[in-house]
Amino acid sequence: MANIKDIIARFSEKPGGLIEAYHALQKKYNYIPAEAIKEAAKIFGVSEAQAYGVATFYSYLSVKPRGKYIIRICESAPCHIAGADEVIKAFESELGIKTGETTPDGKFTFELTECVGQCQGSVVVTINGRPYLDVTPEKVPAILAEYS
Amino acid sequence: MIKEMRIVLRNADKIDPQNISDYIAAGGYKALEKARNMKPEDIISEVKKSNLRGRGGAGFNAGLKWSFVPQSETKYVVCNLDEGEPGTYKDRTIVEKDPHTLLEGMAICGHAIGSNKGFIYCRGEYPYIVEHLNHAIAQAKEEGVLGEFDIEVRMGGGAYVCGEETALIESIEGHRGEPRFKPPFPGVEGLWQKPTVVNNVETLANLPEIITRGAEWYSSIGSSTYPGTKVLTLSGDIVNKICIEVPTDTTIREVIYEFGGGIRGGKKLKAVQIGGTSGAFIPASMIDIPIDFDSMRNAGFTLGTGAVFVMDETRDIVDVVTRIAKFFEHESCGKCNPCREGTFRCYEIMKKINQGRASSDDLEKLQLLGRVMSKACLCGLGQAAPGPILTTLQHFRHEYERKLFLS
Amino acid sequence: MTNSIAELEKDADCIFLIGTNTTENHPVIGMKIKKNVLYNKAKLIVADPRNIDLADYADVYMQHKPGTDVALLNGMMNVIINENLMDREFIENNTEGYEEMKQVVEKYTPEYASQITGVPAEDIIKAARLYAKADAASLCYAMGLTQHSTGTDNVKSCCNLAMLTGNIGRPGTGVNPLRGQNNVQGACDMGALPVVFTAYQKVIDEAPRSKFEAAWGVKLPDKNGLTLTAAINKAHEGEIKALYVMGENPMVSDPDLAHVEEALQNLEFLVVQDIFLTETAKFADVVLPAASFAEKEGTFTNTERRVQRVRKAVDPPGQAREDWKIIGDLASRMGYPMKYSSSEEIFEEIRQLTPSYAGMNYKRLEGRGLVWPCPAEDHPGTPYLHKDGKFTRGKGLFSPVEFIAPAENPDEEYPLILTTGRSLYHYHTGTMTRRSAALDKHVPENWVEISPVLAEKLKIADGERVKLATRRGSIELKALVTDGIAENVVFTLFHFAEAAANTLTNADALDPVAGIPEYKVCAARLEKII
Amino acid sequence: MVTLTINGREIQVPPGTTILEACKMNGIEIPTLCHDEDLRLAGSCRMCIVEAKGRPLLVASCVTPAEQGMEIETESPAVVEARKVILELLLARHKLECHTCEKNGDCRLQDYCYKYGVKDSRFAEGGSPKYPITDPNPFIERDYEKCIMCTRCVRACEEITVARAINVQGRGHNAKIATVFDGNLADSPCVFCGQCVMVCPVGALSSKVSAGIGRPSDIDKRVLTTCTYCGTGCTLELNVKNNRVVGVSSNRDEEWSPVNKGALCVKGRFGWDFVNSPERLTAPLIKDNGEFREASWDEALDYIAEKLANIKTAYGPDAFAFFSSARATNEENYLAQKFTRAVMGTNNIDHCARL
Repeated sequence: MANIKDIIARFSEKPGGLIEAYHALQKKYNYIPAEAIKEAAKIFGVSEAQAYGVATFYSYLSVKPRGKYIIRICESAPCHIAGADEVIKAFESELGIKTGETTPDGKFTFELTECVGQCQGSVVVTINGRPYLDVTPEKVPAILAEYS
Repeated sequence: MIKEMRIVLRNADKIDPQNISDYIAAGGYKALEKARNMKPEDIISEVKKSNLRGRGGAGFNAGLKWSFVPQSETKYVVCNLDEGEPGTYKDRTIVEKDPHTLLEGMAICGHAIGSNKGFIYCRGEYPYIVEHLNHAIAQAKEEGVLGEFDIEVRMGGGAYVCGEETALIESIEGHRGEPRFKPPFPGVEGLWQKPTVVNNVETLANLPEIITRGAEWYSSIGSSTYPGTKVLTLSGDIVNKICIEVPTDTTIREVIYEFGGGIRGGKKLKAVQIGGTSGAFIPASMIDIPIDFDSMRNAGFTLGTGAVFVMDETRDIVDVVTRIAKFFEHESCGKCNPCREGTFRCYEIMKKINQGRASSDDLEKLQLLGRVMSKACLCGLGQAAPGPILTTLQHFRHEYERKLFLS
Repeated sequence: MTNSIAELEKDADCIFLIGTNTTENHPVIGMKIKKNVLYNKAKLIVADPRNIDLADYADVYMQHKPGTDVALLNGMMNVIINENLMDREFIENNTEGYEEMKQVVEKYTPEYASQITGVPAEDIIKAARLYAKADAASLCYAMGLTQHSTGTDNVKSCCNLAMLTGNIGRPGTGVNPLRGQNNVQGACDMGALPVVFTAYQKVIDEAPRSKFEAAWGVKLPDKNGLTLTAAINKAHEGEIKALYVMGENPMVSDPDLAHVEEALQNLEFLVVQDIFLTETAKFADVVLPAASFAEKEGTFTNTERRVQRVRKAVDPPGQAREDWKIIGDLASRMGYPMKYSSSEEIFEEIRQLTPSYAGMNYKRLEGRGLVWPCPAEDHPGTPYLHKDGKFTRGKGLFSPVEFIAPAENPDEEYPLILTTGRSLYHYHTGTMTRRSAALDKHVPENWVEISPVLAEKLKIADGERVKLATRRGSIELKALVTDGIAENVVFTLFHFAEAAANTLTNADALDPVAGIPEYKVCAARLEKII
Repeated sequence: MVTLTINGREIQVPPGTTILEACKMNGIEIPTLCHDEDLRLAGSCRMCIVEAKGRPLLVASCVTPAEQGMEIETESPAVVEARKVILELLLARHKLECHTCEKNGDCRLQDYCYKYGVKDSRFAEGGSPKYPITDPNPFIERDYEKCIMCTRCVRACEEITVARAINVQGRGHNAKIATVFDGNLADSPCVFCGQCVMVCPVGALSSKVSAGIGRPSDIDKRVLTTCTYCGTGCTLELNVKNNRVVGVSSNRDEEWSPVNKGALCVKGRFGWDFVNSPERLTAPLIKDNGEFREASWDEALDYIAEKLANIKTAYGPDAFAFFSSARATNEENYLAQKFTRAVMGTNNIDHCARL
């Protein structure tokens, strides 16, 4: 808790720094813990309901615990026609989970995302923000192996 | 062979973007110095004269936009780097390859409107760009080139709608990224209710060269009503998936076949979607239009962000549009009724058509819904969301009809 | 209130709340204060032994020891005088007695006040500066300030502070008691007090008395009567033989209930007129069924002195009757005809005898009502009093007030300070709210609030049933462990007859002037139930 | 003054007037769902859209200032088409159980569907989000399957009550009104004032205390009166059906609700049913041998008159005391002191001012 408070307090002087604080929290916890929402509301002088409303608005913010590595696959139109569906299936079968789920060991969370702005290399996958380009089903095991 | 013309990307791949001295050695920050010796109103009139028009999609004269900013103790310059349109990666490329051009452009804008605080709103998908920019800002501060002008980078959280300027402002303020109604426009009442100029990366990155070389030079490039260059990003079934900068009188055909190297696998072009995922689907027969704002609009299309998404003859238009409908369903902020419910129902009906469960009534419903959304939604997202549906219903109706009652 | 409620929402740029848990006890006023603080950036100072909801919104929150209000207020005035933040012009032109007051306040340095109150000196200084520097500072208080053996002194100190800084007689300023009951203002205005007729015309003064004698056609008593608490004592002693209780429930609301019960038992004759068979009614010889507010016409006067209409919506149940009809009937049977055909007719009589209501009639009261004083039919009413610093007596009088400790202080046997109050979800003795299904379901029982430190010390868990005892008696109730209260203070509600806080409170400690009981401080002990 | 044309009529309004206000001033009705005069503007329901000549988009009249020379059509084919589609879209997610709905007959969605002849939604096939009713609080029913996301409740909670208990959770079609972590109101800063119920234009929020006994549309009358609880003096309306109080609503006009402008607290809005309590006293009671028995008024009052007269004679007037009440009216308090002074001859009258 002290830690959560410290992280949020770093942004307390920044007007509107709530979202920045959430990013910083996610960097450490991979999600925004419940007590962090309450603490952030207090520090930024907004209601808890509002702090929660903000946290649930943005796709990249999560109020539910997630894995250590967040794998996101783009399925916007350019990646879609480049075969995103097949890559999704490959990840699902490698990880043994569906999109939106976290592996039982808490290591990976697999999410769908919209365009991440790397359309020169569709299909695009990001793992904790790091992009992988021109991903094909065949490349999936090797990508995951980097995190084993 | 036509060539690129690089204004905003003039330093790309020529300098080390991590090193401010490279930028300075290439003549960087001279324009800012020049601007500082000009009266703010002279800068505004120069930019107005250059006819630089917003590169984010709205195409509004940048100088004119600045001239509406009223007197106020506090004003802000906000750079929109929330490049969320699928198929678009131009702003990332500009910043990745030459961050200081943007910083310099922002400082020029700041001087022109009398603001000493700028924000760059960078989309959450680009965390590395945030670091890259912070590095550049730190260097610029160390060099003292920005003077009193302070720039802060804020990162978005994964919301396409935050590309809309008022939603972006809400997000910087730490709120849900829901668009505001206009008026008041941000120029009058923006960030924290203060006058705020919101410009796209590409718009701001044009400024140093405009100040250096003058409005006359700039306005003579490309199309007469939308002069200068446009940075385009090529994606989809195209040989070269690259980022290019070309004069605005370049045609779509030239972009695809000269720069893009044509369609992959020697296939034929079926359609090209320009301007991002809300853009129109342009059939192969109509690609001789120049990529300037007005020519596109006159043909019933939009230039948007300059994404060029190419689909070959084998692509299933209905399937792609269904995917696009899902995008809008996912990205609608939910504030206004026609968008929140409309994007959801559009996707429902598109799915139904795509799965062969639909009848011609459903096409009528789509048409009606699209027509209302494009007129009644609160912000550009909802107004533009039915664009792909309406244009494909117009130009590719047969593909829809082929899928009716197939099951 | 000297000023109006609406001013708290917009005109006041500093609000000082002392002894009022406004959001629970005057919720709609609390909303307005919150709005002003949150959206208009008005400054907020809160002084309360409990960390009430509004303390979270305060620029300065002072958790003073119960019963140390005078020391706190004197401390603030000391700062204001020493830092030269007072309104010299106002003091000069509109007040008297400044020097005498100043002399007393001199020794209440922030450090000295801090010793007594337990509030850090720097907070007292900060609060003093905020209040004094504001353009328009409003001071609000409620029973947290008045229900002390020094209640009158506490109020005088508030007046001193307001006059010292010229915060009176303008919009957004004033000394504003937030009155706890819908028509407590009206009951006072109407002379339901032992010393005055309507509009505070003294019964011992010849002129008003003869006016009323002429109007009512009888000779009237010329000495002051007994206050409610004194009357209970006199009943206890056997001097009061008959008591008529209309819509009151002393068996829950009065201090030291064992004492009240003995007093009621001691009466020869007790009439209770109410809408329910209250705890008090059970002791009655005759119980009369009355109409509720929904079943009658009339007027209420709210805390800002606004007289507003009460309108009949439904018929009273069974044979129940409006209070005015019952009293009228009884008076007539006792040989004094009171034949009123409507409440309006009574109101017409009232305005003849009540200068501050003289300009009102039912027609004028439609809509917005009227705020007294309203001396004539063309008078618009008076939203705030003492305009331009003009006081009823001419000049405002500073009262030198010394701090006097509460009557009963913690000792070895009873080491805690017990203070009492209300919940948002209940009202007074619970006669109405405990019979409102939703309210009673939401808050069905009493609790005692204790600090985590005390809980730890006594090994009491949150929610555990405990025994709360004072020299008067004890009750069993649930413990609620909360950060919002000081270590040696406990708080409980007085709505619940089955765990009645007033079994515990002290009936011997009354304010010498107002006769108000010291509900807010007595010595108590908390025990685990084994 | 700004001159504009609305539906062919030339109209003058002060600068800064919105088109909606201009219409209202001139008796032109515009449907609105999210608009509330006391709350900050949202501009989000889009029901109030009108056509402004020369503008490609329909403009939301509630947030668009009237401009010189504007030509407005409020019921043009494009406007009507858009409103109908919006209503259909809302109907598609709105649980249609009007027959048991507390707001039946007092529902904006119903009114506008009626007005525009929207019987059914063509967009409902895809289903709608399911939000079971689970909040156990005894005051406010929260049925989000009826919610149309106008956010008036959120704004009322923030701006009138300043409890700030609720906000919008999630986004897009999944957006929903929620407390922090979408929990129960009792676990939030909610103070159950019911301002949210007051502003809800549909049946998403309603009073559990009035449920099943008196919906707004079939009550006989609303009687404006002053609250019986604390000293604030809020105005409220007692809803009466068959000579029974069945609910409380509020009048939001400052001219009629000067203190609270319709705002109430939990006691005022939800604490009225004591009036109907079976425990109410309905007949005079006289204690005989320690037991109460019912008596007639004549018997009871004569008995009291006799006893009081005897005590006065035996012990003098000061052996009597009267406790009056801060719950009684001014008129009653006046009579109480008059009775005490003029009939009993003592000043021993007081009430609970100090308690």
